[in-house]
Amino acid sequence: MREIRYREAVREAMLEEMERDERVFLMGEEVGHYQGAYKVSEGLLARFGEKRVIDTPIAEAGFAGIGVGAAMTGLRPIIEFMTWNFSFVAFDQIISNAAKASQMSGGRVPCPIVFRGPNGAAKQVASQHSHSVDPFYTNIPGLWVVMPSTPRDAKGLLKTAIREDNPVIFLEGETLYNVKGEVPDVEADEAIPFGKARVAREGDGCTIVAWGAPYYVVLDAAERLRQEHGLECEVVDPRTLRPLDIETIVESVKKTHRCVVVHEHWPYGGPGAEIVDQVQREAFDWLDAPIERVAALDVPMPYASNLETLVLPNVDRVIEAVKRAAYL
Amino acid sequence: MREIRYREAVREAMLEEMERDERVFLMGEEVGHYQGAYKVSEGLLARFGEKRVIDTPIAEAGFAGIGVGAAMTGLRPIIEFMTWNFSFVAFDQIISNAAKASQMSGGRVPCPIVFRGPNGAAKQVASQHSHSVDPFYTNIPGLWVVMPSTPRDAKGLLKTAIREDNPVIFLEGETLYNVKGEVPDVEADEAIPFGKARVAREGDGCTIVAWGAPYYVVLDAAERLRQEHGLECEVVDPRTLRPLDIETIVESVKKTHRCVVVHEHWPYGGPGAEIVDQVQREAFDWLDAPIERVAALDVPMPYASNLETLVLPNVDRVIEAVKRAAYL
Amino acid sequence: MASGIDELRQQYRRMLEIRRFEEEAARAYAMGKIGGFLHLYIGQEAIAVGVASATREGDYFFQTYRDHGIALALGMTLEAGMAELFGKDTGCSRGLGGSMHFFDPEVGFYGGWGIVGGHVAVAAGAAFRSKYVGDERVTVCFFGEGATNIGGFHEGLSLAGLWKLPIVFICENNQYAMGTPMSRTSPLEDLTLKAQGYGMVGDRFEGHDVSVVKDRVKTAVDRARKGEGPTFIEIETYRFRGHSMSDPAKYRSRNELEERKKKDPIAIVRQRLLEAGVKEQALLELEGEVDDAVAACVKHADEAPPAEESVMWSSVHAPTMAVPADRLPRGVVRVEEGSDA
Amino acid sequence: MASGIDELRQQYRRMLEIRRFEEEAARAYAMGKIGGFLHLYIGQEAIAVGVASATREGDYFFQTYRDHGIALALGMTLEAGMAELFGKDTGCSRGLGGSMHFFDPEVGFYGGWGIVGGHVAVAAGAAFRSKYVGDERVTVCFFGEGATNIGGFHEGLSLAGLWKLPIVFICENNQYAMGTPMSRTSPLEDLTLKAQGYGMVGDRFEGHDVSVVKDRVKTAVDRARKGEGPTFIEIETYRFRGHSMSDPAKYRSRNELEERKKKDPIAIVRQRLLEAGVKEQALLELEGEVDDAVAACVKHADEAPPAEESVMWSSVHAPTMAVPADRLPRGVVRVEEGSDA
Ligand SMILES: Cc1ncc(C[n+]2csc(CCOP(=O)(O)OP(=O)(O)O)c2C)c(N)n1
Ligand SMILES: Cc1ncc(C[n+]2csc(CCOP(=O)(O)OP(=O)(O)O)c2C)c(N)n1
Ligand SMILES: [Mg+2]
Ligand SMILES: [Mg+2]
Repeated sequence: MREIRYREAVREAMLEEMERDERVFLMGEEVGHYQGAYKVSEGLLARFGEKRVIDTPIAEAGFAGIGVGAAMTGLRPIIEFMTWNFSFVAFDQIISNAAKASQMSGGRVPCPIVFRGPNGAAKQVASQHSHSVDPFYTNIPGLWVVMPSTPRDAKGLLKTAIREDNPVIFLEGETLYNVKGEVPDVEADEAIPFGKARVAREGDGCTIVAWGAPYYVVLDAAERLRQEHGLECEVVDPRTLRPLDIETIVESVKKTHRCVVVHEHWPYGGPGAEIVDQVQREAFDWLDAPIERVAALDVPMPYASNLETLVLPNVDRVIEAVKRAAYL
Repeated sequence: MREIRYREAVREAMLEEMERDERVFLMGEEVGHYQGAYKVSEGLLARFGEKRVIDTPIAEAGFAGIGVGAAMTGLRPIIEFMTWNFSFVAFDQIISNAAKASQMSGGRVPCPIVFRGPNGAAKQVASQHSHSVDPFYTNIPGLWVVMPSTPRDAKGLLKTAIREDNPVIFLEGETLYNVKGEVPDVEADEAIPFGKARVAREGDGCTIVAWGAPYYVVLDAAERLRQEHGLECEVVDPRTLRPLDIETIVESVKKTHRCVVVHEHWPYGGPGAEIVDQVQREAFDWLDAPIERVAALDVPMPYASNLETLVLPNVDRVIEAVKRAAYL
Repeated sequence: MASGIDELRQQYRRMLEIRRFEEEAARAYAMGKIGGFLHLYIGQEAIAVGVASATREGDYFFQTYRDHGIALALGMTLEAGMAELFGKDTGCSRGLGGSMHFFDPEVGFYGGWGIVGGHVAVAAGAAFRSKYVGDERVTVCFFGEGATNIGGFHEGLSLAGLWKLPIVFICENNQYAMGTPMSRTSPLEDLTLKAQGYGMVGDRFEGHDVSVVKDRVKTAVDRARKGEGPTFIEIETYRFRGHSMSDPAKYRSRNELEERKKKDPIAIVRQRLLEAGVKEQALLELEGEVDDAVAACVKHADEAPPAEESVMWSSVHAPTMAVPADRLPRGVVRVEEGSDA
Repeated sequence: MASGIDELRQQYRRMLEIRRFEEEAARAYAMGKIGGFLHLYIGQEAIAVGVASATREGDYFFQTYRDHGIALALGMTLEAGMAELFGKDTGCSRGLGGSMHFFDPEVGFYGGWGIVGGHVAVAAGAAFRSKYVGDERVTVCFFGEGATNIGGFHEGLSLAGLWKLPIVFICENNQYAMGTPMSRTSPLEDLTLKAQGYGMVGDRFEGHDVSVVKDRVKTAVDRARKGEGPTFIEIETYRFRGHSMSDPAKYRSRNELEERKKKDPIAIVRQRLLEAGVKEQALLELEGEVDDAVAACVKHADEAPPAEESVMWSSVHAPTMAVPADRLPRGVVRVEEGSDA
């Protein structure tokens, strides 16, 4: 296997799927001539031309809607939001149109579309540009919601997303684009199925569920917990938040008897709370301690670096939560 | 005390607060000449004139934004969404502007605004018009989210909302407008504080948390559970979902050792899951059974009446859930 | 489409079908057989039928919640329409959509949308597809005059104008948005003043004469088909009923309504047929056939099986054809030029 | 504002302050003292300062993320600005807003907004307030040419045009939206063609001459103040730097940039001062003062205490004055005409 960056993994998935299926196109702000605000679409314009790599005006609701209409009539759009913060002006297109087209037509008009872009806080981009949108989109039936943490997952899940006949919300980690990791060769054409969590680290001391940027915080915390407390944590990455592979999480909790959920989105509700809800029900008799959560602090993201650091989940907070869960 | 309808309670709150404070105005589609799509603002135009009761074009993001700007510069707008379904085209105004103005200005520019309107399914209005928006707005720090179940709460909480110096999401039950209930006389000027749940029915058999239309389903179910199973349920209505009075809920659970959360919003995440999350942590050692949830089924709302009935929480589903929780 | 008198007769039949269909729907609503919102098109039929006459098979159509007229004009069956209103499994959206969400891709009808302005860009997306695959399909997107202030309208028209998409935007200006006359929502009287702001051609005319509608719309459709870009058309019209069944329409005078009813598009076309020499008797026969057909569709709707729970579940997500790579043929899927994609 | 040569000298000082402030900010960014996005206004200074000259105390101003220029032009202190960029407690938004979210209500500056089009209706809301309380404040709302396709722009202008709000919309057309020239995002060259679609007056001119900006904007401001409604102004300009610090601006040629720099608004006003008889020496002195002031603000920012955690928490919700009824004076709060509300 090769080592490539998360950014390249996303790009490869688009490139391969666009080669495989002419109905697939990429549309968004600065995706073409500028090569993507985060350089994720580098080279795609040169490869596929302006017909299939389409720079748009700043009109998210408009081009999201164009995507929905194109999908309903047989194309397979990939709609890039420069960041997911900008999806809020297109929120209605996603919830009222993309998510509903298939069902409200009695199944007659499917809507195979991928909305993708970076999610979560970057570095000091302040309150309007630091949203984790997972809680909004996971609530909505009719959508799949994917958030890959590693390059391999990014590529394999995006390929599946593009082949899906339904709207997919594909959340990339804004701070993960430079992460390197092993990814199978192009020939392998790996498409990772939705609804299968990945156990990133095995252990019997405590289950930690995490995705996105906090996934790496958790891996560090798990290592420190082993070194400093001899506690072996099992780290589960759901990979797709909807459908959610609760079985794998519950299985792990039945082994460890403890569970901590770590995520970047705000604490109230969202997949963080949903996982707790399901685990307490499915693994009630196995739980030795309340399930803990580590989230962004419950404030709009401040600009100042010292405060941003406080707001985001960090290793210390994860360790504390695990210690509470494990009665350490 | 008098008996009035929920609709009139909302109207009275607006009327009294508009009389009390000239900075308060009402703006929205059909709120004036048409007297409100649900007749909630009946008579207000005649009483206050076109200056303060303002019919708008269909431009939710526009008039929500006008409200935000007016609030930032000293007025106290009440912005009506004809239904909360239409808030999705104004989602960005609420999350990026209203919720952030105070904090991102370092506290220099508060934003005292109320967004209100009917929430949840009506009767057969199908998928685009049947949303329960609680999960979206409760996630967002900077907002308060209120959903009154009774006329008295509707009036008292709306008065507090209008006096609040911060953005308030005020969710009225679309099917509750005709509900009658006791409301204190006008002279009492009752303003119900945020963050205080109401225990609607006492009991020691099982705690049921519910708000909005399902609140009444739960009251019926509780009665049947008493009659059919001799189980006395304690029904807690949070009244404000953000801030959430978790103390009152936890106290109840510590007494009953069982908990069921019933809500109309879709199952994934939201206040439903959030309440479970907090209760399992705060009352872990008191819980004798997993916490159950009853929600709308996880589908866009179908039009056909037979299916809509299936989708919405009903008495039977509540009773089943309580029986599971109470090992009956 | 047939030409001359034959075409007119066909148009008359279609308009009448729509009118009678909706009259029956209103009756069924009063009887509780139809629920939710029901927005009638009565008074505006010349537009739907004129547009259907100006377009051809394969074209795409998008409408608001006031969608019975265009769906039937395009040839959707009365049965599929009425069964949908009754929430039945044989409905055009299998009872899941209801009045606001008619869908019938077989006649090119892509809904039936409930959020004001929400479908405008979606329609532009269908037009985008035509350009992408290089076929000659044209898209027609309808909306009310009340929709012209909302962002969705602006973004849809902006993108269509920029990319010269093959689409015709038809603003059915029926004077009111729910209870609000346009004078309270726009400083303009002529909405086509907006067209040049989108780099688009504008056209504006009255919509009670089906032949006029056909001709004027055809010009725009031809322009779109030739790749010369979109047109923004404002058609003046009037709805004879309230906004929806719950609206008594007190905001307008009896007089105004009576005045407008003098331009009933159905009466106009009937008169023209008579003047062209069609016999009263022939028209009565045609009208009887329409009555029978509408009665039959009500009967069908009454007797059809209710919407199915299994469909409610299975239609949330389309059954995907995307399967993991190891089970996929590695071939490349190609879009045929001009194909259905 | 002073008139004639004095005014010009003041304008020069302001423009230079803005320029030097941002040059220092760019330097501090490179040193890691400033983070996140930093969008420089360099090249566009004549607009902010011209607008400030055309308005008066009490007026309201709303800008995008490219907001340093107007905030400083209105008289916000260099210290408050630089400390904000450094994320310090003495910053104009107490370090919580950063470059994109400057706020200083004391000089009428209401942000500093990051979502394209998102602040347009918010600005209209401030203008709505003026109309509501009946005072004569005018609101000025800035945005880029890239914002004219988005729904927020449309809805803000639609409502302002309909209600004749006292507001001036200023589109700073600096030719690019990030890397995209307007030719790829609009079929129009003249954006004021959109004005009539909103029932609004349009105006369009080049923005490198601060005096021209002042005069033309003043006409629109006066119109608004007299209750004659809003104006849509397009001002042609150019940004000399990339979109933000991370943008090398490869999408334009060196030549184009050099050509545009010949119209540097600061050089132009300096030249005019010299021509009007101001001594080179006097200008050098003024420039030295500006340098010192900017150096001082950097020093201040460096030394100021960091943003406070307590403010991060306490500012999420304003401390409400709404308390339960029993603890409230029952009197009615009245809005004084023309008051601060
Ligand atoms: C975004 C949004 N806001 C409000 C509504 C409620 N609503 C439904 S129809 C309507 C009036 C629309 O009027 P117009 O566009 O003129 O179309 P008409 O009904 O006259 O055909 C309104 C306000 C909605 N469906 N969507
Ligand atoms: C809704 C939204 N979409 C995308 C962005 C990302 N973005 C920030 S600035 C910008 C370009 C804006 O260009 P223009 O309006 O011309 O203003 P300028 O930066 O040139 O001053 C874009 C696309 C955003 N902030 N908001
Ligand atoms: Mg209308
Ligand atoms: Mg620009």
